[in-house]
Formats: sequence, structure tokens, C-alpha cells
Amino acid sequence: MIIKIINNFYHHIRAILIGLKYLLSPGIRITLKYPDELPILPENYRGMLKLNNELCISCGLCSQICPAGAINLKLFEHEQTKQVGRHPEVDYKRCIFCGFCIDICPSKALELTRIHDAAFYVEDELYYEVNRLIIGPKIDPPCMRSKYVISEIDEVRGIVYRNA
Amino acid sequence: MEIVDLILNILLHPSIFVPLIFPGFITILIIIILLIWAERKVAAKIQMRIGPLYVTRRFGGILQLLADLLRYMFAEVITSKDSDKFIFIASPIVALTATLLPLAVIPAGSLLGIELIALRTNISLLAALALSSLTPIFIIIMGWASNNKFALMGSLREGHLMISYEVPLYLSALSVAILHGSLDIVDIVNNQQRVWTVLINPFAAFSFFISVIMSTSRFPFEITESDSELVAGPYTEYSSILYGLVMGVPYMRLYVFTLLFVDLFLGGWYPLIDGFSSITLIIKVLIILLFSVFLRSVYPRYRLDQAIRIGWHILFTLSLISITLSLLIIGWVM
Amino acid sequence: MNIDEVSRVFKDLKSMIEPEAQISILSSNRLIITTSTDKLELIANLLKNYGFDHVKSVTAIDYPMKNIIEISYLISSFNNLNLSKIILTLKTLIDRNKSISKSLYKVWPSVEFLERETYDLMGVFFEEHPENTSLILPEDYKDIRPLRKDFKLIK
Amino acid sequence: MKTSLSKQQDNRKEIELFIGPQHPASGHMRFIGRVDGDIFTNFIPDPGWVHRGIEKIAENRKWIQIIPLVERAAILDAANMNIGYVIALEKLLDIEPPPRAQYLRTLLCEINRITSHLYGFGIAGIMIGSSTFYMWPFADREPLIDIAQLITGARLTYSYMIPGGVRRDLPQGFKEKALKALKYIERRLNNDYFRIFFDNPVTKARYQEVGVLKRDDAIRLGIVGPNLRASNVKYDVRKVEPYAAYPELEFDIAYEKEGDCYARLLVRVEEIRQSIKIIRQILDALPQGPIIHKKYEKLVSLRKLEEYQKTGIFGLPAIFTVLRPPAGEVISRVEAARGELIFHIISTGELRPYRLRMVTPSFRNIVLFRELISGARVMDFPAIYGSIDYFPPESDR
Repeated sequence: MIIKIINNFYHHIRAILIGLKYLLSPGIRITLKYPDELPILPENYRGMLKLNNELCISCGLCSQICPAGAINLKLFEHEQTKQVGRHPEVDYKRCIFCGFCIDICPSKALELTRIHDAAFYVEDELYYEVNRLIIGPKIDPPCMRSKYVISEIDEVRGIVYRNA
Repeated sequence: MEIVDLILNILLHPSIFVPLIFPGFITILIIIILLIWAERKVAAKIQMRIGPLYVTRRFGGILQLLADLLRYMFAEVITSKDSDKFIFIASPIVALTATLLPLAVIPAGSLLGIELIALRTNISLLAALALSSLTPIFIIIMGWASNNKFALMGSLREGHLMISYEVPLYLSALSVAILHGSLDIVDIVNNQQRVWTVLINPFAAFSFFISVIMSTSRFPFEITESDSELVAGPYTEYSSILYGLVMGVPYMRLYVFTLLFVDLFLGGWYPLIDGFSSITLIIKVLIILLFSVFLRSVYPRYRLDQAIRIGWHILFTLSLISITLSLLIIGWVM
Repeated sequence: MNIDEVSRVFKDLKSMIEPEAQISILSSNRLIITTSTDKLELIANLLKNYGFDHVKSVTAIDYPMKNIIEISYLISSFNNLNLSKIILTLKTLIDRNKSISKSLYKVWPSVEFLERETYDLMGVFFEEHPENTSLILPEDYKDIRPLRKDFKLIK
Repeated sequence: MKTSLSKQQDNRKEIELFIGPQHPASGHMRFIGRVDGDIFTNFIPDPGWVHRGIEKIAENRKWIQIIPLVERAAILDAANMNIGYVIALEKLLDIEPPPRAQYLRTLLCEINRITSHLYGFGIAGIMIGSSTFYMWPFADREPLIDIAQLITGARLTYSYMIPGGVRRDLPQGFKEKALKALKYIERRLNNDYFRIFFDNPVTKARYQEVGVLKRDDAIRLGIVGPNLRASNVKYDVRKVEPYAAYPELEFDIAYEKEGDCYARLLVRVEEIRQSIKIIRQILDALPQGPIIHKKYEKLVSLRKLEEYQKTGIFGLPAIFTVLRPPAGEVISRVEAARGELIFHIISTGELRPYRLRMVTPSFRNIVLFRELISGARVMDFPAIYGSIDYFPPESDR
């Protein structure tokens, strides 16, 4: 009984001390202040798509494999090159970013970009026609003071963010 | 000029100054705003987060609570159809008032040479304790008037807890009274000039402090409003400014009790700073307050029956021990 | 687990359940027992006594062309680590129009929610199940049960 | 009081308490409880609020398109959901992925197991009010999610395993980063977590001897996963029917004898330790070689093959869009983070499965609510809920 009480008391103290330790030790934080700090994602991150229409062979595999039915094919004539083909259009309302379309594309016409913030002011902007898909997603930083950071795994602090 | 003098005189008269400015209403508002901010920041620091930030970024979001309060002000007061509307709205206000009542008899040192006590009686300790026991009743009424099962269960919990913390609270306070041979808090503080009560009778201090934690539903005794099963306990149905009030009540109660705790156990306004003895007092109060809110980030909450058991088994025993100790010390000294 | 042991279990079960039911091997450690609905409980009891102590899944498969619904109980063991390497399928076929089957709740209480879900989504009524009420669908659902083949998804 | 509350109590002393679906602790879930004083006399779980009909949708999807679909059952545990389906599909197709792919699959599964358990800890922590133990495990998932992101290119919905292998090889410098993350998580788990939560006397008071599940009951009710092992049943699919690289790896089954809430949490702690051990072994002994079955390696375009040899990202062969496994019936089981996951698939040799049955561990554990909480105190409800690590979307599918 006495031992149990002493043991309990000891563990109470230990819990309070670990709290104090984290309170007083300098700056361990894992939060990323997202709109202010934008992470630079790893190179192979599966973000939004970009189309290289010169490589596209209009095979339609991307549309066939898309699990969410987000890719439609559309007849498209390029303004300058006058090249004609059935090129994909992406509906980001449906897209689940699985990257199957990129992987199955036999001619590497579809490319990954590392941009993932598919947020727009107008709903229709979520639908990427061929024109826009060729240009690729260009999304402005969400706020004025945004800066890019690199996240690194750290043995002591879990994750540290360095300015890029 | 005479009018200004008159107003100043009225304002600086202890019976106005104490409840209204220091340590009364205005100080409480400031302290609560800082305290809740500090609570959130402390928790954030321990939990590897940032905490409130975007309201006044430069000062680390210190005005966050003010912004929240403003939002509460402009929100619609919603009373549910089945609630007892008059009591539902009146009880938070009465509870708030009742919480502040003990301040009338709790001395808070002196400021600019004014003795800060609104009402000096020779039974101020008893009066403070008696007045402080009003609030839980209104919390229970709130839950009843809401006509909500969760609120009702929360009220019942408050009732259960109330009987288990009040006894040790009063007994340990009385053991201090026995030790110093007076029921007047001013006398008790003055007696501690050389040595604080906490050093003479630590059991009393411990059981008093835990009872305070319990009565103001701080962790690990945040049982009344435990959100994981009761949503918000007695406060479930409250919204807008009424919610702001009911959420403020436990903090005010904590402040009042901390003031009492410092007076009884930590030597009140000693060591003296000439003419500004209140500053010593308020520093001690702030430290105790910070420690109480810091506990949130260390503990989960106890179960209701466990808390009641702690109240009756441990705290009650400790308070009895503390009374015995006080009697022994008195007997030994005399 | 080697093949010998599976075949030993296979032989044991074969001698135990025949001629009420047929047993066959699906793959290396998957066995299938097929039986009729009225013998289901009997076989289940035999299997339970043999050491199969819980049900992993109740799968109902709708065959509108053959007008049957096939119900499979996937059975295995936690207690006997040799048996737990086998998953035994206890199969029975019921009439699709009536779609009434016998609940195995008395034998294996672990079928409770699995059978309830099957009732809910496939519309197979399990007699003697303690709670044949909807689990996922609304309580007053009257339409075709969603896992039936004639329930079409709109694309 | 003029209304229901008092009316209801006319001739009973119980009140009926509806917890959820809009309640801070219920999750996407509803519970109907009867309370007598401080005791639940009856407690009925009512799931189905996040039912998405994965089984039905799967009947209308091509085989390859089901991979992202089944992941959505438990987004925290995507890799384990994924491997369960892919193993079933591979059995139908009768192919076996190369050893390197097996190891990579195991690696991702174990990372996922850790993150999933950490999530469970966080929920368990906030359920009994420990806000710090809510934030810490959630924060500490971040390094692990980061290394999973390095492998797969996504934070949660990996869709990493495809029939015949995996989609990507490890990037450069992965091992160092992974080891750092493991070291971090190990230190936090063994020191900080225990000091603030597991050894905290309040936690022990809330968890010990609460919600005791006896061994026989656990078997009778068909409980799975850590909840089963906490009741002293040494059943782990990774040992009983080893898949992927598990036969070659060394690890122990974590189990406890008491069967109470505390034991259920400790089993998860031990499982995280074992997972760390497994990941270390994988990083040390990762075999060289291809990451995809050679049958499919030949089928991708030249351009993709070049890319595969250069960057390790394998393109999908076009045949995947018209994958037609032969007719047959297949049952696969894997040990997901919350327990045994069953896929029972009927193929008729078509483009789409005829029937896909997915029994998730949470669904099999749902009965625990009724069994453990009936008769417990009202305040034990969140403690038991947290300790079961129940995940409503996984249960509803």
C-alpha cells in the first residue's frame, strides 16, 4: 500500500517534470505554418498533372485506367503547331492523385508536378482543359509573406524546417 | 476639480476599489485574458505546436481571447425550446456574481498606502469560504435549466464532486485558522511574516490546493464538463456571450481561490514592498495560477468515482491530519 | 504448414461430415464444405467441436441467372494454431426469391454483425438471428438491397 | 421541466442517451446507451454513418482501379488494405512478386502500422482528456509519413503495390532518413510517452481493470488484432500465414495477459517496437533486383523502361487496363494495423470482379462496444472506445 502510494507519487512527479522539460526546452515544434511556410516536396511527389501534347499519342490509356473517372479525352488542335489529337483533360473535382495515368502513359506525355494545392476561387477552374493542362498548374503562393521551407527529419526534434 | 477629486476619492475608497479594480473585476478580466492565453500557449509549447498566433502576431496572439469574446458578444443567444428560459439566462450571471463575492472579504495587501480589503471582519475566512460555496449551486441549476441529458449529467457530477471537495477544503482552511488562532485572514497573513504556513502544515496546503483544483475543474479533475462523454457538461446548451460567461466562471473561481490560498499558505503580501505589498501577492497568485493551468498538459482526467474517492479517502484524511498537526503544534508551542 | 497436415484435417473432416456435405480443396490451405441449408447448423456444430471457433466473414454472392444466393462462412480457429492456418469455407445455397437462411449465431456468436450486414445489404433473412434489423441502411429501407446484382449504380 | 426528459423517467429509472453522430467523442458513429445512475445498463453501437459501399463500387471497377478504392476504407492504414487486395489478386493471376518488391511492401506496411497505432494512441489520449498525448503521437506520425512519402510520393493514399510488384524503388539516401526517423520515434516512445501517459497514475487508474475482455470471450466474439492479443491469444496473421517478406524477418508476437484497456494499449506499444525492429532488418537486408514481376517488365514501352532503369519508377503496363484474372475464388488475409483483414473475391474472368467481400478488422471488433461498455461506468465509455482503436470509416467500408 505504502509502496503503491510512493510509486504513484513518483510517477506524478515524473509526468510533471516531463511537462516542465518540454515547456522550458527551446523550440521543439512540428507545426508547419502552412500558408506562410510552403514545403518543398520531394522530387517524386504525386501532385497535379502537366501534359506535353507533342509527345501525346492519343492512346487514351490514361482515361481508361483512371480509377476516379477524372480524365476525359478531347479532340484538340494546337494553335501554333496545328497538331491534332485526342488529348486528356483532367477534372480535379474527381482526381484522387493516385498517379496511375502518369505511370501508364507509354510516351511520357503526362508529367508530375509537385504542386498539390488544387484550390481555386471558381469551381470551373478545377476542370483543366487541354490548353491549361499543357501549361500546367501555376498556383500563386496563398499569401504575401509565403516562403518556401525544406523539411528535414531530425533525430532529436522529429522534423525541422529550414528556409530554402 | 472638486468633482474629479470626489470621483477619485470614491474610486479609491477600498469598498469600491477592491471589488471593481484591484483585486476585483477589472484585474480579473485582465488576468483571465492573460491566463487563458497562457494556458493555450503553455499547452502548445509542451505539445510542440504554436498556439494562438494570428490575432496580434507580434505579441504571440495575446489578444486571441479578446477576439473570441468579441465574437461571443455578437453571436446570437440561443435558448433551446424546452429550457427554462429565465433561469437558463439568469444563472450564469448570478454564478458570475457569486463567484466574485468572496473578494469582498479577502485582503489583498496594500497599494499606494490603501489597505485593500472591502470589508474587514473578524470572521473573514469563514465568510470567504461560505460565499465561495455558492457558485456550484448555480452550475447545477444551469444544467437543470438546460433540459439536456448531457447537461443534467454534468450537473449531477458537479453535485457529487462538490460534496467531496468542499469538506477537505474547509477542514484544511480551518486547520490554518487553528494554527494561527484567528478567523481573520489579515491576522493569518500577518502571522506569517517570518514563516509561511505551507512550511508548518504542508498537509493542509496540499489538500487545500488539490481541492481547489477539483472545485475549479482543472485537470486531472476536469470531470464536470468532460467533453469526451458529456460534450460540455452543464454548459452544453450555452452559446454566445452566455457561453463566454460560463466558461469564465471556473477561471474566476480559480483566481479567487488562489488569492485565498496565497493568503492562507504562502504568506500573502510578505515579504513587503513598501506601499506596494499587493505586487508580491499578485506575483505569487500568478505563479500558482500558471501552475494550475499547466496541469492541463500533463494529465488526463480521473473518473468520477475515483475523484470522489480521492476527495473522501485521501484529501479528507489529509485534512484531518492537518487539523491534528495544527492542534499538536499549538499545544506544543503553548 | 505442410500439405500433410492439411490433408490430415481434410481426411478427418471428410469422414466426419459425409454424406451430409461435400468437402473439397480450394488451394493449399483453403478448404470448402458445401451443404444444404437445413444441415448447416449440424455441420457447423461438428466443425465447432472439431476446433473451428470463430467466423471471419459471411459472404453472400448473388447469382440472378441461376436464381440462387450463395452464402459462405469463412471459418478458422484462434485456439488451435494448427487449424488457424486453414480457412474453411462453409457454403450453402439458398433460393434467391425467398432468401431465407438459418442463422449460425447459436454456434458461433461471432457471426452476429456479419450476418446482420448480409441481411442489410443482400437481403438474406437469417432465422433465429437475435437482431435481424438494419445496420447500415435506414431502418425503413424498402428498395432492392444494394449488393444484389439488379441494384445498378448510376454512373 | 415540461418535456421528454422527465416524461421518460415516469416509470423507469434509466435514461436513454444518444451519443453521436454529432458528439465530440463518437467519431462517425452513433451509440444508443441506457444509463442507470452512472452505469450503462445497455450500450448498442449503431454504425453506418460513413458507409460508402466499397463492395458494390468494386463490382463496377476494373481490377486495377480497385487498388485506390480499397485504400479508402482506412486511409490511415492504406498500405495494409492495399497489400490485402493485391495478394488476393496475385493469387488469382498466379504470379509472385520478386523478393525486393516483397521487402518494399513489408517496409511500407510496417511504417503504416506504426502511424496507424500512433493515431490510435492520440485518439485514446484525447478520449480520456490528455491533450498532450493527443498532440504528441499525431505530431510524431509526421516523420514517418515523410519517409512513406519519399517511397511512394503520397502522404497517405499510397496506391503503392500493384499486382506483380511495387510501383517505385527507394530514392537516394532513404536509409539514413528512415533510420533517423526510427531513432526519433523509438526515443519518444520509450521515454516521453511512458512518462507523460502510460506511467501516469491517472492513466493507469482510468485504464487498468477497465473493460476487461477475457480470452474465451475474445475468441467467442471473433475479435481480431491487438485487441485479441491483449487477451492472451497469440494469433497474428504475419506468423500464422506469412505473406510478403515476413517469413524471412524476425519479430515476436506482442501479447498481454490481462485483457483490459491498459493491456490493449501496451500491445500496441510493443507492436510499434516490433515494427521498428522489422524496418531496421529490412533496411539492412534489402535484396537487390527488380521490383516488378518480369512478365510485366517486358510489357511497358521502351521509354518507360528507360525511366525505370534510371529512376526506379516503374510505369504500369498497358495490359493493366484490361486485366482479366481467370475465373475462380480466392481468400486472402493479412494483418492490418487493427487486425486481420479478409478479402474474399469471386472472379468470373471478366474485366471486373463478380463479388468482392472485404471484412475489415474494425467491423469485427464492433461487437466489443456492446460487450465491454454494457455494465461499465459512463466515464469508462471514452476510455474503452479509445483502447479499442476503432476506426468508423474502416468498419463501414
